[in-house]
Amino acid sequence: MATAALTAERENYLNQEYGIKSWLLTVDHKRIALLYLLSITFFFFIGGFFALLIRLELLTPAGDLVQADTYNKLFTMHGQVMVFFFLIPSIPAVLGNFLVPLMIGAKDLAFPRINLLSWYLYIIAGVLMLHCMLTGGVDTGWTFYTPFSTAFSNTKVIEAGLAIFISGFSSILTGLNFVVTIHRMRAPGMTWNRLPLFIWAHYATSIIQLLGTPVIAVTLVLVVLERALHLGIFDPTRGGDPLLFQHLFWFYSHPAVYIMILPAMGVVTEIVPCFARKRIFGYQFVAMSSIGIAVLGFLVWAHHMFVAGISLYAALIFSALSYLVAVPSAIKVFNWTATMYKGSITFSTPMLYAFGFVGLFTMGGLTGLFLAALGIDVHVTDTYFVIAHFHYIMVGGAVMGYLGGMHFWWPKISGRMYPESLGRLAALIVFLGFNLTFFPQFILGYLGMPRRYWQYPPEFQVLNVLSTAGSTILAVGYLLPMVYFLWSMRYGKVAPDNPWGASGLEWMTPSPPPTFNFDAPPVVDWEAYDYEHIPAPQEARSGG
Amino acid sequence: MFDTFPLWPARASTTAGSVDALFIFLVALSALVSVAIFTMIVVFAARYRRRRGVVAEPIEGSTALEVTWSVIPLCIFVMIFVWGAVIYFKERTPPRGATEVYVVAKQWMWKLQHEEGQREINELHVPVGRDVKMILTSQDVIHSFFVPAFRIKQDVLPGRYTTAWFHPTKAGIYHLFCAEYCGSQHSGMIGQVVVLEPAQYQAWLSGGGAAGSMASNGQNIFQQLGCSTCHRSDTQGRGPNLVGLFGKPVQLEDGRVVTADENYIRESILNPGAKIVRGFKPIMPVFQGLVSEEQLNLLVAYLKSLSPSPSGAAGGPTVVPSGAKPQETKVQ
Amino acid sequence: MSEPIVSTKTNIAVWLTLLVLTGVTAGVAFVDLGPLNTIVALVIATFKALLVVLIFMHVKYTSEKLVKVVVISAVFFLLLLLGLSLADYTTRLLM
Amino acid sequence: MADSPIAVEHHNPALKHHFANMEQQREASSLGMWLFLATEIMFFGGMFCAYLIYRYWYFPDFAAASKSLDITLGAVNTAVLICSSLTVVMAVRAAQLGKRQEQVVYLALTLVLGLAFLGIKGVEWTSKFKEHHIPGPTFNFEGSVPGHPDQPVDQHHAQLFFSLYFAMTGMHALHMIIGVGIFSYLLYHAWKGKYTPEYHTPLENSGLYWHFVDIVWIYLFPLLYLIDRKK
Ligand code: HEA
Ligand code: HEA
Ligand code: HEC
Ligand code: CUA
Ligand SMILES: [Cu+2]
Repeated sequence: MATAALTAERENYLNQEYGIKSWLLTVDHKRIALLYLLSITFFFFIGGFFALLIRLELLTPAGDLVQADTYNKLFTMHGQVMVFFFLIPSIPAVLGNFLVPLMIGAKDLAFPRINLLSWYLYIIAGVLMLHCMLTGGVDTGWTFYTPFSTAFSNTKVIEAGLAIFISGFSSILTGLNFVVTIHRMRAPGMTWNRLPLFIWAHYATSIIQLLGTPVIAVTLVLVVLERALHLGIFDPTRGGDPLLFQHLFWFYSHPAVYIMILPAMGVVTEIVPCFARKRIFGYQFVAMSSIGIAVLGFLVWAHHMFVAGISLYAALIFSALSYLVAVPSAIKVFNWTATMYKGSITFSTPMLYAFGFVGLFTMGGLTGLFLAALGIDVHVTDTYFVIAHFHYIMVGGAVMGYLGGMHFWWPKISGRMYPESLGRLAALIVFLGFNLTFFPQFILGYLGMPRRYWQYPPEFQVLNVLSTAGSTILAVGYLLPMVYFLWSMRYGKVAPDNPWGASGLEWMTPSPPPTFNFDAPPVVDWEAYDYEHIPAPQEARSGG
Repeated sequence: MFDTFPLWPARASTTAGSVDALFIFLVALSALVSVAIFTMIVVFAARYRRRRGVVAEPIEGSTALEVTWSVIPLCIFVMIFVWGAVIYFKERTPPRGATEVYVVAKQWMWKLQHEEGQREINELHVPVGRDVKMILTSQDVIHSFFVPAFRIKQDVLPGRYTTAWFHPTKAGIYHLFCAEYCGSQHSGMIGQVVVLEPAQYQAWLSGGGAAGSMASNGQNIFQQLGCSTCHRSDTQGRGPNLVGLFGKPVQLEDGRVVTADENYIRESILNPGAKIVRGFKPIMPVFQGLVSEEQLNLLVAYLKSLSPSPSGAAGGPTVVPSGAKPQETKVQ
Repeated sequence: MSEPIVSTKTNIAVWLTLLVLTGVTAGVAFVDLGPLNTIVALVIATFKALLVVLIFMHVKYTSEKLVKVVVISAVFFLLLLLGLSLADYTTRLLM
Repeated sequence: MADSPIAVEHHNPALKHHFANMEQQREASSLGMWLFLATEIMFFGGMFCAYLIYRYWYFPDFAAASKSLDITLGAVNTAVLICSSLTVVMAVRAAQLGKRQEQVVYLALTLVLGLAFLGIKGVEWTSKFKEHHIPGPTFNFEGSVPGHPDQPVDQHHAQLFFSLYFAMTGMHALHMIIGVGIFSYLLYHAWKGKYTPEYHTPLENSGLYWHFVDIVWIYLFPLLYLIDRKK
């Protein structure tokens, strides 16, 4: 029996101590990662639940399932929960937390207690958000546009604003911890050019978290103050400019989309070489493109405001700059593709997710180019075209990347294998369900269906029905991994230390790793993605 | 196409054609790029799938390739940018002499008034083949004026004017949506744009009970509010002569020069202290709170009518015959 | 340990300079320099800030380049925020 | 403890398990502090952005409102903060040299100066309150635009100035209050002799924080108090 093996198990971070306290007061980055895993999964399903209600309401043109006000709260809280409580913390706080020290050969993050603090901040923010939802919710859209949010909405704007403010600090602290750790805690021999690209991606992400998040924090403070005290800062009737809010909001929230996508790109950059058994093509270009995206990402924010009433000249500048940031993304896509050339490829679950990521991210990114084109954006902004664009990147891209990473590192995290065939099935369901849900929305958008619409003209119904149908398939695809991951924790095959024959220090520790990761600090004298010298695993033979 | 299952929006303005052209180009380009990438992935995946005894070939990378696949996309991007910018530039610069429609948005309805005086709610009648410029403002939150068939959209902001224009090419009834989230009934803030053949439009115009053009109504308000006591058409008034003001540069007391556009006039009325005209004392009272958005629009329309407009017939009456004090409306 | 110890003399000198510059800032505000007033005030403030950063905060002495990079990039991103926002505000009336 | 040789390094009780040595630990926390300050720059940056834009739009009204601030109190407060920066520097120096007494004295001075700053700020705010310069329903600003005696100040624009004034000085004061808390903690531990030439990272990092708050004020003073004093 599988459990018999457990008793003989080595000491590791999971079984070293038991009891609630040993988890809630832990400073071990791996345990904190699991705390995050639980919490973000919870919020993902809440956000997903809202999404399903949205889709059900949109099944018919009339507003029939829920009230208009309820609908407005649904998409607002769907967006806020998914963005601030799921996707932004997802890969960094779970996989990043778990892997950054392991990958660079450190015993822990530089500031373990701050790491725990950042989880607690997240939880405080999350509880506040839940409280806000349960006591009436908020209906401003996730973007909090003024003066609606400051002077007109009569929902719990202040509470939601504070929740996001606090979660912002959680995000800042995670980023700060990563940057310091990556700079200061690398094992001897782990030079910048030997870092796994996952680390580079997290480094870039952290830069954005550090420099962008404070701006949304202060902006939300101003919104809260304005709402409570009527300062006039965003209020046109008192001389303020509502567009100023939009500038400040997007100064963070555009770079924030790269907080969401860069880590997923990092995951894919680990998966593709492993299952092609090759060094990544163009290591330095991939590394630098992460930094490039992070920096250039700060230059484009007003592309969300092309019809908002900004000056014509500013619009031209921001449109042009938006195209710059697409170049490093292109570099990544081409390098992933080139890595497969003359490889030795297997189609394990993580690789399937990686394929899905590359395909869907490319489509999402290409439609970003449509939006950045001024003339087109005027027509499609605030329509379902935008909704489809960002779900392609955030759900098709980032969530796929996250799931791929979860499968890839699950053996390391849990010490168990997940059922491979179910894994592949789920990946396929997610891919199909996803496209059915969101592809019709591109057409809807170009036809002119505005977003945040509770009811819509009847000619849009067919496409909406398709979309709703897709979302139920998607739900199955997301529930499945959750079920079999849980199942595998007890019944899964015991995982070897390096089931994929992957490169990287994390695979040189036992599965699951011991509390202090490495007995002796490792000394690195090999290059990253050294697949020439790592034997491929026998059992993971091609699933063809 | 199919009324129940359309795949392409109606194309009913001059802008629509140019937007569609770029859109189709982008769809084709994206299809090309994604098909190329997906084919490569699929071919590599099949061709290089794991086989016994065959190991992957170590390849480090290639700077030449990297440069190629950065520079070529960049060139394409620049092209898309320029193309998109050209369209946008046209969308944002209303042609001279366009018929003007003033739009006031509020939660959750559209109030429109034609230069000629007709008022409409959630409905806009326009003739085929004429440039129509909209001057938009909101009474409360941000809304957005969106007509998919024309491919135009413009946010409507409280506290200032934004403008948009279109040139309808096909008679028909088209959706008017509010595209910026504005509260409970955001999705109910819809209406229609009715594009009529010129003859029908004339019939509609004469059928509607317009009580005088906007400019003449504006002139009445100009009298009622006492503006005319200071602003006279000679140089005797305590305030500047407003005849011919619109569209001209104005020298300000603090040295700046601004163009007298709609927003300037709006600000000058609501908040005269913000920009003082050179050579005048800041004695003009603040009208913020004393005039409604609609009255403000009338005043703006009136002041604009005092400037020679190149539009001729379409521009509406420049000389307003009605009302008292003929000397006030004397225009060169 | 590599960390620098700054002499008391330097510290006092910096302190005095800062105090004097505060006086100068306040004084110069009463002199009419036209639009230059703002610029002078900001230049002095920046000079004072530099003194504090370089000497009080030891950035001048640290062998660590990284700290300098952090400071410079933070200021750079701040200027991006201010500059690109103003790019909108200063050109709105041109239309 | 005061004369600990280098060999003690490995047993230094302040060394956390996951660091290899004190040097690494010190460098990590110093970098951490600098990164935190970078986030602080952006945090204040959001407000500076709002300030700059409205100042550009409503310059005359901002100038008038700025004139109503007490330049003497502002300048004195700037000086107070600069002095406190000096005492912080000297406290760190005392720790580097292992002089406990001096450390305590300088830290205490810092606290006094910090509290003095807050006190003066309090006086200023109180008078603003009395003058009805607090944004809200009772706000009322009388006066005319500098250089244009018969142009009255726009109430809304003046109120915007004071909104930003209170937001910025308020946020700055909040940082000062936190700083005072931190320095009380430091004072206590310095008293206990915790900070030695080998280990005084908390003192050093708190010093960085204090200087940063000082720098913010160095900008706030001319921007808020000295917009246009010449007329
Ligand atoms: C993870 C999230 C994420 C990511 C990575 C992106 C990436 C991009 N986004 Fe997206 N975007 C969002 C999330 C994201 N976006 C969200 C949430 C919104 C809406 C917010 C709201 O209003 O609620 C939004 C909205 C949005 C808008 C505003 C739309 C509107 O409201 O009017 C614009 C406009 O420019 C835009 C552009 C782009 C561009 C140019 C990229 C680029 O970075 C994409 C670059 C990638 C590629 C281009 C693909 C790969 C490249 C190649 C394969 C090269 C070959 C190609 C050629 C040669 C043509 N996005
Ligand atoms: C990371 C971000 C993220 C993610 C993952 C998603 C995921 C999904 N989103 Fe969301 N979405 C946003 C971010 C995201 N979205 C944002 C930012 C907005 C804009 C909000 C705004 O306008 O302000 C938006 C808006 C938005 C809209 C537009 C609403 C409108 O404008 O009127 C729609 C409509 O179809 C939609 C659908 C979906 C669907 C079907 C999914 C699916 O992928 C979800 C799939 C997941 C599940 C289905 C969960 C499965 C769980 C169960 C089945 C269990 C049930 C649970 C319980 C009983 C507790 N989203
Ligand atoms: C008490 C006298 C007075 C009254 C009443 C008055 N104005 Fe004025 N107005 C002035 C003066 C003086 C100026 C120039 C100084 C300034 O810019 O404020 C001016 C400026 C203007 C300007 C800008 C003119 C330019 O040349 O740039 C406009 C437009 C204007 N007024 C419209 C109106 C309207 C509309 C009304 C009535 C609703 C009105 N005014 C009522 C005195 C007055
Ligand atoms: Cu009005 Cu939406
Ligand atoms: Cu963006």
